[in-house]
Amino acid sequence: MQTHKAKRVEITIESVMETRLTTALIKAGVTGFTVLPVLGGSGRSGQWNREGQVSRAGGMVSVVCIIRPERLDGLLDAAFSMVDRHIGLVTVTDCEVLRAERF
Amino acid sequence: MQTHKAKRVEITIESVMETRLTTALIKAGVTGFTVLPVLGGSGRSGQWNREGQVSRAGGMVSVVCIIRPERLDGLLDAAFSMVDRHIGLVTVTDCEVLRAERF
Amino acid sequence: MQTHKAKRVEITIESVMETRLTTALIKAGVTGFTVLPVLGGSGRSGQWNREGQVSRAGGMVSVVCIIRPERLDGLLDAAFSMVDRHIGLVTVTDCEVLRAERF
Amino acid sequence: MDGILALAAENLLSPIILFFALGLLAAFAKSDLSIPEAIAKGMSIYLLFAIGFKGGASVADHGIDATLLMSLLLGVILSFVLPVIAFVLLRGMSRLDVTDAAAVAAHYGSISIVTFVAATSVISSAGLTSEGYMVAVAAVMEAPAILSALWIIARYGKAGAAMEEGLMREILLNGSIVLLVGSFLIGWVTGAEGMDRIAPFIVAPFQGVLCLFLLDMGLVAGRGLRSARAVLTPGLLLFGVVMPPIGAMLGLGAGLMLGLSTGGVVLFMTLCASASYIAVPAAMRVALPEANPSVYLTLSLGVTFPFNLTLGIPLYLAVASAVTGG
Amino acid sequence: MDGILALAAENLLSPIILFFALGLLAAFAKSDLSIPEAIAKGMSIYLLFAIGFKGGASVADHGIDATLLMSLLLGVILSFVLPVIAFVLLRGMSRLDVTDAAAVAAHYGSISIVTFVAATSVISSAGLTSEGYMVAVAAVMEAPAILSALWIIARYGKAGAAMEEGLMREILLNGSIVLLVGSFLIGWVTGAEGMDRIAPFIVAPFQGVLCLFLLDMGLVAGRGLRSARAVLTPGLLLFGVVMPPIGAMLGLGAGLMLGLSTGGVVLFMTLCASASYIAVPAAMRVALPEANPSVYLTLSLGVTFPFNLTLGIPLYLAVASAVTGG
Amino acid sequence: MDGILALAAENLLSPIILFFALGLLAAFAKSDLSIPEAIAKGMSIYLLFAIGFKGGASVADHGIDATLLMSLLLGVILSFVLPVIAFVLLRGMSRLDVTDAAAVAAHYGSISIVTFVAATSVISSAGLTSEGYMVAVAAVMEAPAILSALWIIARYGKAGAAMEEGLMREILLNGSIVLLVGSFLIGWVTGAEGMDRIAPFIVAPFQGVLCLFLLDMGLVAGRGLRSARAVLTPGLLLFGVVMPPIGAMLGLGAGLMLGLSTGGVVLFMTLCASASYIAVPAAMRVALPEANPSVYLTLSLGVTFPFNLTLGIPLYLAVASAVTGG
Ligand SMILES: Nc1ncnc2c1ncn2[C@@H]1O[C@H](COP(=O)(O)O)[C@@H](O)[C@H]1O
Ligand SMILES: Nc1ncnc2c1ncn2[C@@H]1O[C@H](COP(=O)(O)O)[C@@H](O)[C@H]1O
Ligand SMILES: Nc1ncnc2c1ncn2[C@@H]1O[C@H](COP(=O)(O)O)[C@@H](O)[C@H]1O
Ligand code: NA
Ligand code: NA
Ligand code: NA
Repeated sequence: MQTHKAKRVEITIESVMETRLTTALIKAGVTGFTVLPVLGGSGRSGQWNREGQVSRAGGMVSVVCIIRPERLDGLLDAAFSMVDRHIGLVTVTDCEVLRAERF
Repeated sequence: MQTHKAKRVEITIESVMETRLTTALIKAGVTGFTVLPVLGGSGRSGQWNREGQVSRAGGMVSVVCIIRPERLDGLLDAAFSMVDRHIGLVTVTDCEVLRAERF
Repeated sequence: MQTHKAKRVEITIESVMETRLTTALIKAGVTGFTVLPVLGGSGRSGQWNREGQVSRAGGMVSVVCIIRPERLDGLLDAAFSMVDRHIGLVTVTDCEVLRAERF
Repeated sequence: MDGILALAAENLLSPIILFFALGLLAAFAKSDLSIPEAIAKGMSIYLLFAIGFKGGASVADHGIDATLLMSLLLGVILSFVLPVIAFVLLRGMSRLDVTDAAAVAAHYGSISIVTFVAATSVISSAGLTSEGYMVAVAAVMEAPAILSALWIIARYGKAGAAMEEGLMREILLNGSIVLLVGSFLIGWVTGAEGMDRIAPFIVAPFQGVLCLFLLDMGLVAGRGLRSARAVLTPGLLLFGVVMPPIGAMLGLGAGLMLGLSTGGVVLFMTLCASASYIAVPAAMRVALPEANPSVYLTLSLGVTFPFNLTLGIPLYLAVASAVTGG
Repeated sequence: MDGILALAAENLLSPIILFFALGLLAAFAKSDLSIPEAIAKGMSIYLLFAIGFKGGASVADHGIDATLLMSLLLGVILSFVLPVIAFVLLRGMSRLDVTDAAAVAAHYGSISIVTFVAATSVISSAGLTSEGYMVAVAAVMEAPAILSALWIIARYGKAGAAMEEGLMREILLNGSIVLLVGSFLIGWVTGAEGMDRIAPFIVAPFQGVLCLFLLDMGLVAGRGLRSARAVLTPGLLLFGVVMPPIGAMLGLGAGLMLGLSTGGVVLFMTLCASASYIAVPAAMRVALPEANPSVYLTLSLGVTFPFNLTLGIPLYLAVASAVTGG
Repeated sequence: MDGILALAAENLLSPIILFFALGLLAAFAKSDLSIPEAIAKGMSIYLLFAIGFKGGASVADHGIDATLLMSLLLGVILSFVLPVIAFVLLRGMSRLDVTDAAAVAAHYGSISIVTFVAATSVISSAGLTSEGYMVAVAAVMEAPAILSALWIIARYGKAGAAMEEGLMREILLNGSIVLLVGSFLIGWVTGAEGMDRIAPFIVAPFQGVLCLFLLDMGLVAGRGLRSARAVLTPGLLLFGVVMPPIGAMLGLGAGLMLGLSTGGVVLFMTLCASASYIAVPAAMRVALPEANPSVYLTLSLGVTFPFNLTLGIPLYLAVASAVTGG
């Protein structure tokens, strides 16, 4: 089956920033993304867990974005401007996709 | 530690199609898969969010499948026949696994 | 934008082992991880589904860990000692990260 | 006429309508108010459980009515027929293609159980009762419309809309139907004694849960309307408020033919007037993935549901009262 | 004998049993009916909270019984002893290896709090009361069986089943025990006054919530049975319905020795007869990951739980009534 | 003095406090007891819905009070002023930098609706009533403190704390405020009739739900304290128990000036004394991501919330009773 090279960008960020991030991504020309829930985690700012958050402020989500390689830089700039002051993580992986016309 | 080359296939698809997809995967000889929840997303058919679905029809899941490289084509054919008419996304990444005898 | 090579390790394991795994990871020098929920799956020990678990024993989670390549072996040893007797899956993918100073 | 207006006004100021309106407003204002998915699903399970059980217990109480079977049969027939009327109207009033029009038609042949619940609450406020088995009529009216729509497509549309193997079984055994019918039968079997045991759970707090549930419905409908208003052409909008009274007229005829109580007639009218937004959309995603979900969801949930809730039900009640003299 | 049958029949037609059966049927018929995980967990929290608090309030009301401590002690001893009996039976009746047999045995030494709740509901329907502290007995019987099973393995099985550091603490402080015991103590401390405040939440709606909870249990048990029926050899199946009455007989002896009320004896019998499917499976996944979960879960949840719910509890009630003359 | 102690003791032995303590203990003991996130959010929706509706219905019942508007105004002013006091204290008592101190200050100017709910429950146990519109006062006091804190930073801190576009709207329309105010208005509009319909849902089970909710709060506060005790310097700890009474004194002044009932004065004191842990932390993560969340969450949820719940509220009640002679 015919596949096409693409980049898979995964941005883990505080829930409270989700809308701001996705708005920035759309502005940066991203055509789609998928948001995954995150149960908990650990990092420099300590360990946390979704069960046991009273606050909307707690919690993170993971935003996955598949894009053509040539659009990577624009996306990373947009993502970086978000995670810069905030807690968050950005990873990029090479991948292949079916139906490249969709990206 | 000894690792082995494999492919990580991630299929994001409407929840209502989940059982059909996994049945097709099993028929295509897949030995295992993992289903992850999806909170929301955006694409050509607009933006959506899990909280705020009355309908079973709403919502998507992400099915992750680790397979030996030589089985990739069979799996992609099975996956493609599912996402063809439906909303959905298929990505393939190279990865390494421990305990290759399990795949 | 400047990115840095890293490894993305994904360990799918029974929920009941989550704390033991993350404790082992921290002991192995991992500086952070993210825990994702898993809805269901299928493997050699059969098919299962989160809705329809009475038991805490049921259910799995997926622990994602981004590390510098040189730390991979220590992490895999720690992970392997956990999944060895237990149900579980370990995959490793190459990736790039922003802000490498954090890992 | 005055009576209708008074009735409509009273209905509009009931807590359930006001909470629905609060949800709509919060969605339009882009508030982040939301009910967790699990809680919303939990409340809908509660409502189905309660309404089913109460229906069954009421049948146990009043005995089987000779018209029970006839009501079920008429319900099935109407669910088959309504999509055809809806399809014809849609092709005339809008520019939807055959697939989209058939998909929308399926929704209007089927029913909305929450609209039904709201109607039971309105008729009981008006001091009326109804036949307990109307719950069973609601259940049998869920699925036939889907078959109708697929038949329409097979007849007028492109090929490829064949009924997928297993889909019919899936529709008939979907969770809502199983829970509603199961609770109905259990309520019937255990009767007054069973009712005594669980009444504090399913009777007293019912209205309160319904308020919260409608708050969520308002949020969902409002968000849907906001993001999908582009699909709402004037023709479609008109269809969304014209089709319910047409359905209701057929329901009125059926109810009178069966000799139902005034309350029962109102419920039959409401069933025919309401449009599905749970079972049918799911079936359409499987059987007709080409049909555009924002069209059918926006119409049934964003237009017809609020219409029935606010104006429709009081109207049906007024008409039924006038006609039956009840 | 007639009395037992009448009792069993009446029990079989109670809403809680019928909803359990509805869940089983829906699962067998592959309906997609399901209760969200969070709601199911929420209901189990409610049940533990309510049953614990009511037990404590009842102790506050009736005063501390001289037999309280003795009951706790006997409970612990029985939880240690029952796995040994179960293990011997299993090795005789089935072809399970030492590890699997010990894992199953641990489940039968421990208890199922939902079975206990169902029994309290049956005895109160029969007009009986029971000692409030039976809730505390239930709590102390959860864990010892796990130690027993690990000892069996250390003695008869391969090495490697050492008690992992921290596991015992985890078992003793698992959420269910903490909530049950905590609510019991708070009910005790706040007594009738506390009860007055929260009775409308924990008493009146209790039976209704229990119905929904058992619906979920039926769904889960049914899905488990469907996917794991292969592991159910005739020998295992037999064990699943023979072990409960054996346990119940020991519980009867203990209850009589302690001089408990008829209701209390029934509850003690039920505790001994029931098998865990929450705390013990979790502990087994950590301590004995080699043991096959589908064996122990299918047996305790798919066979013994329904057996106790439908036939077991009325049987224990009949026997206890006959023996105590209550 | 004796009266205060008796009151505090009685309060400490009420079920809601004991369940909060159970949660704290379970967290300290590292039990895995937890309430699913969706259930916790569901319960907080229930509490806001109930408290808002009851407040509105009570306003409908007693008529609009001339002091309603003045109360709202004073609430807004206090919410603006309190952060300044808190900021000055913090800079004196602790070594927090300007950003962290301003972030903490914002929490203490805003309010905790659960503390408010607990106070209504204490005053009603004491046989007192209060002005229904205190709920509205609570709502208007949520947001101003955030502006205050941002102003402090703009004045004394580094640049970069500009109010992000859209944030103010987000704060004013956050789910809690919309639900609370919406329910209040609906309660007001539907009055006694609406209340009759949903009272069995929002009145009778209220205390029971509050117990479970406080159990969860105890778990969360306990886990927060365990993992963040390092940030709690003696100075901060002292601030966490000294600031509430200071706030309460201002609230007392306001309440007396307005001529509120004794119950109303207690509620005003409680609002001023309580610190936000839902709305403000979320706003701070957006507006001041540099501020350390473990400092402000640990202080408001781990120190001030338990202080108010156990000692603070009875103290405010005693003082208000003494001063108003109520
Ligand atoms: N190395 C890592 N691998 C995976 N996730 C991480 C890693 N570091 C941080 N995270 C995630 O990012 C969140 C915030 O990290 P931090 O800013 O370091 O506290 C953590 O709670 C984790 O969910
Ligand atoms: N480029 C993308 N990257 C990640 N997820 C995507 C992307 N495009 C679409 N999706 C996901 O697939 C769903 C359907 O996409 P579409 O069919 O384009 O509407 C979206 O709601 C997203 O969850
Ligand atoms: N090939 C695979 N790809 C993705 N996930 C898998 C795979 N095999 C197993 N899993 C996951 O690991 C769990 C346990 O696998 P197993 O030990 O083979 O029963 C399954 O329930 C799946 O969630
Ligand atoms: Na209809
Ligand atoms: Na037992
Ligand atoms: Na305050």
